[in-house]
Amino acid sequence: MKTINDIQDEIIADFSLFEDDMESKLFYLMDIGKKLAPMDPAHQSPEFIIKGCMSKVWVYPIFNEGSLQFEADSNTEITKGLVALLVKIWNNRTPAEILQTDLYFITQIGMGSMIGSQRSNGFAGMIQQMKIYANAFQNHN
Amino acid sequence: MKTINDIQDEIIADFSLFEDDMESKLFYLMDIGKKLAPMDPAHQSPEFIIKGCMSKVWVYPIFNEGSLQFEADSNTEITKGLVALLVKIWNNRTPAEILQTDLYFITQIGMGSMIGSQRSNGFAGMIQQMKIYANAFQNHN
Amino acid sequence: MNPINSIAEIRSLFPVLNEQVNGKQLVYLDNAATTQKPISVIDALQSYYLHDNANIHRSAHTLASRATEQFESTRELLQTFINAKESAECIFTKGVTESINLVAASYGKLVLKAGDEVLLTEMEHHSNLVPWQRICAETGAVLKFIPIQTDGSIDLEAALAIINPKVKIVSVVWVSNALGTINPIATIIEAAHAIGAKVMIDAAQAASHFKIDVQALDCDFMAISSHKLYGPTGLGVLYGKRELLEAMPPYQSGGEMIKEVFLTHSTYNELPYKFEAGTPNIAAVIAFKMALQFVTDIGHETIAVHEKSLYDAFLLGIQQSSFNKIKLIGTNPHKIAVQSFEVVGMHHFDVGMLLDASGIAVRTGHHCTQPLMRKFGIEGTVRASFAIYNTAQEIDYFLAALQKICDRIK
Amino acid sequence: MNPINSIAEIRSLFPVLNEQVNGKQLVYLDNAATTQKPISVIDALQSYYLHDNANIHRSAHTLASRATEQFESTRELLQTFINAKESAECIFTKGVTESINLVAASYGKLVLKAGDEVLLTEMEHHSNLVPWQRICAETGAVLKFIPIQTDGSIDLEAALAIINPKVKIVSVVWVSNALGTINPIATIIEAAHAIGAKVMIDAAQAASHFKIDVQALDCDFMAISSHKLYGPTGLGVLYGKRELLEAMPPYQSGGEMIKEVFLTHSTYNELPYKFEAGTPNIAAVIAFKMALQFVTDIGHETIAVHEKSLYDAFLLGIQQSSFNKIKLIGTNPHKIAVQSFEVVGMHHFDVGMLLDASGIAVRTGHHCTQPLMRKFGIEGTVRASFAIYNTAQEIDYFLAALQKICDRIK
Ligand SMILES: Cc1ncc(COP(=O)(O)O)c(C=O)c1O
Ligand SMILES: Cc1ncc(COP(=O)(O)O)c(C=O)c1O
Repeated sequence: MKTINDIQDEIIADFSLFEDDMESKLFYLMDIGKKLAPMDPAHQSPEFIIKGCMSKVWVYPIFNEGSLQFEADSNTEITKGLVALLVKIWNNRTPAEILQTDLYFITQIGMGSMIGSQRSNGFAGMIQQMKIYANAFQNHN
Repeated sequence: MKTINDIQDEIIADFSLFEDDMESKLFYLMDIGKKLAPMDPAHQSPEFIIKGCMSKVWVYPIFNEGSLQFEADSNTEITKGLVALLVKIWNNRTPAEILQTDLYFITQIGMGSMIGSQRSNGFAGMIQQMKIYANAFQNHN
Repeated sequence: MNPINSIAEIRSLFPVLNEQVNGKQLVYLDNAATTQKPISVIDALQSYYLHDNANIHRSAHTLASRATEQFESTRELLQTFINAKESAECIFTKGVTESINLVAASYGKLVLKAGDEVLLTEMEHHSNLVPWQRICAETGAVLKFIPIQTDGSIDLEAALAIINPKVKIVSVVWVSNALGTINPIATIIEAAHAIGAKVMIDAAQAASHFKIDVQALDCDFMAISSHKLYGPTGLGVLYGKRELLEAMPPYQSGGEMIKEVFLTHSTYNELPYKFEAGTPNIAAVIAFKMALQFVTDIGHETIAVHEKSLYDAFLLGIQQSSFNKIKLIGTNPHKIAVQSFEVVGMHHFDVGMLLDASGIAVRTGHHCTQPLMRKFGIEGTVRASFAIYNTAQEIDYFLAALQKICDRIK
Repeated sequence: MNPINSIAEIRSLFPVLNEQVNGKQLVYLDNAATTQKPISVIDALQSYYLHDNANIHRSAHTLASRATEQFESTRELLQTFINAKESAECIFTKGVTESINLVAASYGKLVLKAGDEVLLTEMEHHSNLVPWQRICAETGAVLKFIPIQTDGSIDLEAALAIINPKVKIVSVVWVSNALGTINPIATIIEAAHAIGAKVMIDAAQAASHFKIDVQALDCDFMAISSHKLYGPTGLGVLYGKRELLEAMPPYQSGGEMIKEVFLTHSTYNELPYKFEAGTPNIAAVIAFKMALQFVTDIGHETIAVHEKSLYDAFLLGIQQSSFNKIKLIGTNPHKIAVQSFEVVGMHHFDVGMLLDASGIAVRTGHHCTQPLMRKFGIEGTVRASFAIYNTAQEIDYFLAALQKICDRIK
């Protein structure tokens, strides 16, 4: 199985094709979002909405045999692409792995600049919330 | 009898001795104020206070045989010097003369810059009020 | 100052327009949120701090005098700019929001009694809605709304029908920030005055687009924000008729707004100071003069003509058949150069970010008009708003970027 | 940033200090009215308008993101600067005056009932007096005052005696702007908390002179003005404990402070936005960060040591026998580098103008503390207030100018 950093590196490689073309990157992100596995509508409830994000983003954690899976969705396509990347990186990882991750891909794919404070708070909010879940399940064990 | 402009020119000449020495000019103004004829205390009442001046300045008009005289006082010495100059220029003048005066001495003695907005509003207030009196007595005739 | 002749010349006064955004030349179409500032405004701010900075009023030293004189001279120019009877009717506030809060809290509390009515429109900015909700809740007065029609214009007939003697205050936006619609405020003011109500005009969006004449309009209050009128942030204006301002209790209290203070009670200063408690935004007030001067130098007619030409070009472009995915919100033709729209099949946030990727700055969201959005059955829009420094080329570039986005949708 | 080593180096950061006034080099001793601004603050203002100007929050385009990030990063630094628990406890206002008005109107109205007491001191600035007079008049609460002694210090024994369970709010100036006295606020806060009262601290004069730690002090509210802390005009801070701010109703209402708005009612945003209605003073907030950075870089200890040396030199000079015409107002030694005085035999306005003729800027008048002046049986004073960029030579020059004035008196 690929490591977390393998996947980050793959993402970085994929995005590097677009060089500095932000528009293409966003279109690509939207495509990634479209491929995200659908969320169980029952899980799309207010308590699973990420706070501090202008778009609506839901993240629902499933803990199974020591590792985590995430269902996610968003009402906007770019944000859905972003959360899809996090799901791709963190699905089927242990809480410990998730908590230790250095998410270097974000700045490397040039999203640090594009996704300014409101959005990046949203992005930061997604990351934070997913780590909170990881932490909860780790302590639960 | 000297004309209004004769007196303005005298004042300008007096002040020119100080060149740009603002401090000396102010001390001189204070001396001028000290020589102002005392005001009848009965005239030093709230309705004769000039509005818009940080210091308290009283101006009391006396109309006698077609010309005006002013009693004046202030609680601060520099302002008293300023009003004393106006009294010097306008005492024993007809309302018409007062109303027609171009007070060019003010900027010529370098007081335009020194006496900024609050004070100059005060100075402007004195001039305006003395002209209002002149106008009233002119129309009264 | 010389009249300013060409748009290129005007653009050269706005250094920010040379910014690069995501590797693209900035195209700033978010002017209804805040306008950019001409260099004369920026220079005036700088010059104030480099040479004249001092606290104003009640001080005798030279820097304080210089600052006070410049500060008050903005008020004089403002008087001319809106044609107030006297400069003391122009009160400096933080912005339109504070100006409206001031009137709602001070005048509203003075006159409103249970059962009285306050009349707004359904297209008000939250700043001209929430303060009235709160004062109505406090006083027992009732909020009523002039309905709007599907094209985003006021239903004037309904407006005139709803104006009745119970109405004490009418507060209406002159130009809708979300839709661009210009409201028939002269008619409303006249009808309101006929039944004895007072009228407040929210001129946040109007002030940069056309000439204001408060005496001709005969409005009782008007609110303006400097930052939407080419001036600095943190500054607004409340115009009010003297007799009303004099009757009103102070809003905030503290330094500057008092005459005499005793431990147990105080008496208040004259206008405009009675409503200007505390150290004001001195630098912004001084620099705002240059913004008023900028608009005056260009002239409202020139501004109107140029902005209309931009808007017409945009509308023409967007109405072409290849743009069938764009749905305009606010189609009444009596409007300023502002257009809200939806891209059918894509969330407005996504549209905004894609445009930003091309260097184009637009606003997305509810534009602080949630009830209006609800009326249109939407959550938000993309809003493009044009200013004097925008160009026909920018419109073309904007249209091309929109085209590309629309083409992406399945 | 490098630590700043010498006063000469610090002076070089303040271009205004090179101004000529009446043909003389400016000597700026009116720092308690407003401080001058370091070039980093002026540059930050300029840079914002040249590169980043946009309305903040709720917008997705790059300029808006840049502006929002800078805006919020000031709040973060502010949190550190005053050691708040979280940045959301730091609310941006127009200044100390607005901060106090906010607390009086919102918290005051929430808790005060007829017969309750609000406790101030006799040395409050009008901004920390008139708002309480008004809310007491509205609610039926009673204003009480901690008396001060002839040396300009609080009578702490009387203070502790007057603090009783009827007191709901204590609002005290940390450092008197008219006298320079530093008040024993820690003791007062403790005593007030012991009987369940909440304490607001007016830190207008304190913030530029010593380190603030709101958690150590355990005050409930604190007010600061940017313009007295080397920052831009038109900006202030209200610190408040979260649980209090959450319980309080909003003050002003409009854009930004809402969560959901319906025509008939609204729900409010979370902290700090709930108290920040309307477009804030974006440029000033962003530049204020540089002011906080400036003070942090120099360090409060360095500031205190230097200002004390200036003050001591002034006091030593003025106490010489040839200055027997000078009467100091506020002689308690526990004070910052501020001195009020009278020149016996000359009105303070005249003294101020004569000093200005020598290029020296001081404040004259009642310093917005009329009740305090009345207590001293005077109408006003001359006030010299020193800052980090003042020098020993300036003190000498100031003393010489005062000497000359005293010599003139018969
Ligand atoms: C002690 C004190 N409190 C309050 C204020 C009012 O501050 P601002 O005018 O900045 O609102 C001042 C400033 O004059 C002050 O010195
Ligand atoms: C129509 C309208 N009213 C009020 C406001 C509020 O103005 P400010 O945020 O400057 O107080 C705005 C600005 O967004 C507006 O467009």
